[in-house]
Amino acid sequence: ACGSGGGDQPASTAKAGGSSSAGGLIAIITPSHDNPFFKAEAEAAKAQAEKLGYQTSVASHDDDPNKQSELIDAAISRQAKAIILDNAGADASIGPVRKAAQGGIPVFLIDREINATGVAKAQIVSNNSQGAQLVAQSFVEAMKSKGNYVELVGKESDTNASVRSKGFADVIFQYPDLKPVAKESANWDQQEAFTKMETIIQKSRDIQGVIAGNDTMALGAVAALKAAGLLKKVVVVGFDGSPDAIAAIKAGEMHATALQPAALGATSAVDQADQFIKTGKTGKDEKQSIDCELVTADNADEFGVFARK
Amino acid sequence: MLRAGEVTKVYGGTHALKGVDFDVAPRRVTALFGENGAGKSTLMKILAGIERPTTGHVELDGRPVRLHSSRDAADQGISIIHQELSLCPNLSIQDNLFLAREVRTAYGSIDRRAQREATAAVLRRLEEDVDPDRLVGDLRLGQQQLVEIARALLQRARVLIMDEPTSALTAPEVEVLFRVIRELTAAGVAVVYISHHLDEALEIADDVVVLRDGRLVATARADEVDIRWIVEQMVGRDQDTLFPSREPVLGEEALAVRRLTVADPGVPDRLAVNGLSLSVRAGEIVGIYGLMGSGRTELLETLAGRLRPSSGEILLEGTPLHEAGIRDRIERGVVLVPEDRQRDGLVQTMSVGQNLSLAALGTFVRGLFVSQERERAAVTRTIADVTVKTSGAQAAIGSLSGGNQQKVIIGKALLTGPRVLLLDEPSRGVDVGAKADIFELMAAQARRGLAVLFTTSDAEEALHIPDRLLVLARGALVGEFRRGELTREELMRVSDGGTQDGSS
Amino acid sequence: MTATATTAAPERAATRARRLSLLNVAFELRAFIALAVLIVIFGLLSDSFLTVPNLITMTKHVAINGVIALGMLLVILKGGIDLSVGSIVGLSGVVAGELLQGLHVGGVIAYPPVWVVIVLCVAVGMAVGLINGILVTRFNVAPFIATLGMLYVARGAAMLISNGATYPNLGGNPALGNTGFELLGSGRPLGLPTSIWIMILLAVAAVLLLAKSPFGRWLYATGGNERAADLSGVPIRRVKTIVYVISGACAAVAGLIIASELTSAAPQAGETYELNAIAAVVIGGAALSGGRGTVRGTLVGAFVIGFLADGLVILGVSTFWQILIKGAVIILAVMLDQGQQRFKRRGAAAAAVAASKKHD
Amino acid sequence: MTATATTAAPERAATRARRLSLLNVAFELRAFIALAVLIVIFGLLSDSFLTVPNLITMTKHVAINGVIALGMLLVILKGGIDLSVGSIVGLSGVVAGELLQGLHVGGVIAYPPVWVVIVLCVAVGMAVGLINGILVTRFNVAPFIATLGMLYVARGAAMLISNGATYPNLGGNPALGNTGFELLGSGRPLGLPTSIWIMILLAVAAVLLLAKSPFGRWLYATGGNERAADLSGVPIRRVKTIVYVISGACAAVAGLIIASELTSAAPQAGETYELNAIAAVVIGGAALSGGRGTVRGTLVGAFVIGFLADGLVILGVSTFWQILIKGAVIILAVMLDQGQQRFKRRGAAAAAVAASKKHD
Ligand SMILES: Nc1ncnc2c1ncn2[C@@H]1O[C@H](COP(=O)(O)OP(=O)(O)OP(=O)(O)O)[C@@H](O)[C@H]1O
Ligand SMILES: Nc1ncnc2c1ncn2[C@@H]1O[C@H](COP(=O)(O)OP(=O)(O)OP(=O)(O)O)[C@@H](O)[C@H]1O
Ligand SMILES: [Mg+2]
Ligand SMILES: [Mg+2]
Repeated sequence: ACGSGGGDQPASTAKAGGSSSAGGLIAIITPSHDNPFFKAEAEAAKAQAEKLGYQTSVASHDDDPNKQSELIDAAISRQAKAIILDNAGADASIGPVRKAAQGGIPVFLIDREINATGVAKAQIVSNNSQGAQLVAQSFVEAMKSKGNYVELVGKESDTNASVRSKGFADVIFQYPDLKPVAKESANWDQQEAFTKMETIIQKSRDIQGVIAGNDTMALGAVAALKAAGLLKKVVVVGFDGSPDAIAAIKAGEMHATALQPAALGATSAVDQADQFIKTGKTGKDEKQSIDCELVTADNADEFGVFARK
Repeated sequence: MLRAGEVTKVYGGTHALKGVDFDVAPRRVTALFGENGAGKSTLMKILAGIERPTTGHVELDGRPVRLHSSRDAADQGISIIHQELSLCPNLSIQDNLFLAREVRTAYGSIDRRAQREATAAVLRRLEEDVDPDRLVGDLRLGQQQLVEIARALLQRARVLIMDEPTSALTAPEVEVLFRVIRELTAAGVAVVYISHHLDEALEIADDVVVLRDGRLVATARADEVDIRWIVEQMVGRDQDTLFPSREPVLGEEALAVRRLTVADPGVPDRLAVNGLSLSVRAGEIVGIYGLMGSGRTELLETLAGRLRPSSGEILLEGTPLHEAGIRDRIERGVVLVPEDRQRDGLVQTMSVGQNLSLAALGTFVRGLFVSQERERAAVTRTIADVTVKTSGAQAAIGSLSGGNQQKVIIGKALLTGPRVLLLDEPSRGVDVGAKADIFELMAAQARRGLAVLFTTSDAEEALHIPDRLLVLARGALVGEFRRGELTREELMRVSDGGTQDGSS
Repeated sequence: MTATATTAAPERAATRARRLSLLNVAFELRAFIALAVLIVIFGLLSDSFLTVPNLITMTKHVAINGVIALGMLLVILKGGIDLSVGSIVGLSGVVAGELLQGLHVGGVIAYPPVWVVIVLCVAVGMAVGLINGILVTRFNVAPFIATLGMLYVARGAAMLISNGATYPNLGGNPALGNTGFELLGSGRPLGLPTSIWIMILLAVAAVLLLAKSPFGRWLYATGGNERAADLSGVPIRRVKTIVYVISGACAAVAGLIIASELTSAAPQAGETYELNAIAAVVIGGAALSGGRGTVRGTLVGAFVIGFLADGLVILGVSTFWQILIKGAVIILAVMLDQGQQRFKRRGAAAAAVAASKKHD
Repeated sequence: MTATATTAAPERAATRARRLSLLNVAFELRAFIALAVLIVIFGLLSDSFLTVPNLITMTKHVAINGVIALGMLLVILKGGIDLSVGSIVGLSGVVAGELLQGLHVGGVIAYPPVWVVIVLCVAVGMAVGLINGILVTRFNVAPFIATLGMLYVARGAAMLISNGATYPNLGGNPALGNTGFELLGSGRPLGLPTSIWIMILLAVAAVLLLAKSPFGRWLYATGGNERAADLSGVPIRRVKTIVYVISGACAAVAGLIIASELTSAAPQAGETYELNAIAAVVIGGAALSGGRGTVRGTLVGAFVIGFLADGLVILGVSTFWQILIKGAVIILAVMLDQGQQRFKRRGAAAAAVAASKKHD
């Protein structure tokens, strides 16, 4: 089907699995296992796949597109029935996903989309933009539409970092009295967010809010604000809905976060993969977005690990 | 043909050459004599383009030349055999011989066959039958030195400088080299020959030049001079004053070695020390004479605890020492002044005082820390005792002359309060004054009841300094003599490996 | 002396020698053996490991590290180290991305053809290598520090050029005449992926360079005894500079392969690749002190690391164990190397003593 | 000889010597000067830089790298390198997290008090260091490789223990008697953050160790000339092992500080910290070849790196430029160092020639 001679694998054996009712391998590839979100996602997918009678293999690509590509190669080699993938870059992942498709293995993307359609069988992503706007709206309300705020951005080479940042901006932009004092990248990292926040506090203590691209960075900022004695006066919001963040919200240290239903997306992806393996169709559109939910002190009790209880 | 005019060379604070005029004539062997540090190698390095003179110039065929590198000099027909081996141990013989002058095929790759043939030919000429593809690192020292010589021969130079080419060679190998040198001079090559074996150098020389303290002090035709004259010119005084006479007062046996066998750490399938027994009494100075590679260094290093013996016993005042490490032995009173000052003796990054106190540091400790006063007192006392010429304990060790560096190392050993003092070639590379000081120090220590065991490559020293002389060949004891029992000629014969009883 | 012993007691000494040399060969081949052990274990534990397609795929993965490691080998042979290769991988990809997106030259956009892009990317890698080389040879900066600095500088440059973004769709546009870039990554001349061919090509070139050319001798000489090499007239500064340039070029090629396989280029590509390359070279028996190492060993080292990584994934071993096992394998491989050398020495010494005993 | 010259032509030689030594002092202080330049530039460009609270905060940030760098200094003085410190930082935090969460001992959960936790974490760091030391001294593995291996092994262990998860809420529980952990990070005895005190304390201890104790002298001797030290009875193996153990302990302390500041511990904490620590030591004038380096220099080096990073954040310089500038500063600092040494040598030679001229 392509100039490169049909991908890496003769696809016959992989396709043959379509008629059998169960069994076979589902490869689950996520960015890392040391982040609770990705971990929850991987575990939910694994649990669902095993429930449906598949073998699973779980691996992480550390946001390295080349490693992702190698993992996909490995899945092709092992003639996986499907790949559940949280990818390593909207552009960098198109090639590998196409390669899998050409190898006859359907790919179901979760959490992050890629900048191409018709390659993956499904792209089930939480609506980062919607979630960011949700959080930003709540942030604006808590700030009473005015004051100075700091934005902590994720890894600058990561698409989600820019999508969320843009979502924040779309809302905050409408309130001229909200003034950014600093916008720094903390690479999704707690320690780095802590250090940068401390430095920013030195630049100006007149800060009323912190809006962070993920919960890890938000919690780093919380620690810094706490140490500086500013936490009571500062509204901190994050993104992801990690258990730690929810605990912080309950403790009154954070104001809000957007919960990405990781488990839901992953389970749904496995269900669709099962459907596809059995029938050749997923029965759904390729692009599916799952809305994020706002978590604040009011509803924090209703949420568990990246899902409603 | 090649000429150095008014050449001066300064290294850091040392003045190695002071306005030297030196001529090399074709078809002749010019022997260059001088004490250690007289500037022989420095002069040769300047002629061979390795160093540039601080002032002065070099002329070739009457025209001034600027030699920018050894390569540059080689291209002009000047090649040199270095005093220190300068070979790559990880390359084969042929690779070393043709390094940076590879023979190439039409495709630009190395023409191994041509190189191998040329290598085999030159090795045959030196009567050394080794495979051209063997790694240089696997050869014994003498063979490495032959490789170094072979490399110079291959370059077909017009001027060939040999800086101590025979220090690791056996007598037959030296004969072969002399034959080759005669062939070369017959073919019109100019040869400069440097050696501390004066008789050997005089044998091959046509002209004699003597350097002292960076100055050219004498030139003569070889057939008009004798060794005595050369030594006088070199030393600047009568050599007999070098060796103080002494009457030893002997005590108990301090050190005993029984049937000691040590594998050579560098060349494992060879024994450096082979079933050797000896004993040294308190108050006695025992010398060990031997050719290079006879195993003196390994013997002393084994006694000091750096090398492990394969078998045999070492007893200090009757108690065995086998299991003790270097540290234990120092505490129990056995300490070594190593042969190679730079490599094994000094810590270049530390000051004179810190070097002096290093081995005895434990004795200055008060509580957790080194007591400054105790250390300073001991260091100051030692600097005076061993007569180190230095601006103070804080001076950088590198600022000292070779002889003074050697005294620092001896001082370091003495500070540990030893019972047995081991010195490996204590007089190598130090000037006459320092040499006399060092021998006087050894005698003083012996009078205080220490047992002194030292090695030397210098026959005169071997004959005059020790109360008892042991001669070593190939790791085994081949002779034992009291002072005055032996002549120079006998010593040479014995040390070449012929034992007294004639068996092997 | 051993020779004398052999004639004295020919049968026993000969057996002993044979046994020793057998063990020695086993040690020589330790990297091969490690690789073989890995292949056998993974082959037994998983059916899909020892299939031709999987072996090809794994080799393709090995190729990237292999290419970088070949450059690293030269630097290590010289007695240096190059920490900047990972960043050069990223930088090279970014430059390719930038060029394929078109150059703004005075209002118009020029689309250089793919071969020009490739040449320019390699040139960028060589330029970074040249800076490394100049820092090391002219300014006497320790290789570790010079290349550590360039690790940051090259990564920063990649980030700045790309503004942190990934270049998508490097496939090019037929209308613009700049297609074909993806062939580097996904082409399969004669049934093998291009990247494997590139590795083979570079390995052959490296073997020729090291074994046949004068430069190779100079390099080994410089690493073995720099002073001696200098005195022999080896242009050591040039040799030292060139190895960094070659290392930079190899890293740039690896960056191009990655960008081409993914048909996109990310500025953060190649992070920590320097460690994998160093590990491959060292597992392959090279000494960090210089002068010792072979192309064959380095490739085997790269295969050990690559097959280990892929094999563990196929077995479904958790990422965490993968990290730990990788570290352990690196240490074990080098311990084995040290063990071999000590063993050699001890064996020879024992033989010498035994031989002398017989004489007595 | 210079001394003789001074008496021969006292006035001119003296002026010359004075000028030379002044320049020399300027060079000696190059790290200080680099720091001063940074402070002045940032002070001019931003009002908030040169305020006491900001200086304290920045110093607090410096403290983490400073503590690691002190351990690294010892290893580098010995002529080694420790790449595993970053992973030890992560491992130490994870162990603290695990312990504070309670130990399952036969059905019951034991909550060790904070001091026990701290001691155990440091012990874990020391254990990793001990393995490094044993690999280097007993198995002759090159320090770079041994600690590279342990970089992976320790990181893998941290991941396995924590199962990749972050330990939250390390504040402890008054009911369980294990509170107080956060004081390490957020306490302020006498107005200064605890971490600064820890750095000062460790620095003082390091100065005493290096300048006053026999061990310090042994260490400098081992790094300066290992063979000479060995022959002088220095227990070089012990010295070499101990520096890795101390380095591991320092890294573990840094890990504890980070975990305490964040009151949470992540297994991936500390990645690439080894590079910052090495950079600090080297900027501070230490030689990677061993035997040369000071505590003062290392701290100044840590300050240069820390103030640079924070200053760039305060100025709002983009992350990408931050990376690039950091690399450039590392290279420049070391080039300056080399320049100094060359200059020293040249000065000495010139003085000797001048002196000899006067004599003739
Ligand atoms: N690279 C150098 N740096 C500093 N000083 C040096 C250097 N090379 C030689 N010297 C000094 O110059 C003087 C002359 O040394 P040179 O090597 O020429 O002596 P030599 O006559 O060859 O002695 P030997 O017989 O021991 O070989 C000595 O004092 C030596 O310490
Ligand atoms: N026949 C030989 N075969 C292999 N190696 C040799 C041989 N002779 C000497 N060597 C090497 O030369 C080195 C110097 O020899 P060694 O130290 O044993 O003798 P030495 O009597 O102390 O000589 P010197 O002190 O004059 O160098 C040894 O370490 C050894 O490796
Ligand atoms: Mg000489
Ligand atoms: Mg010797």
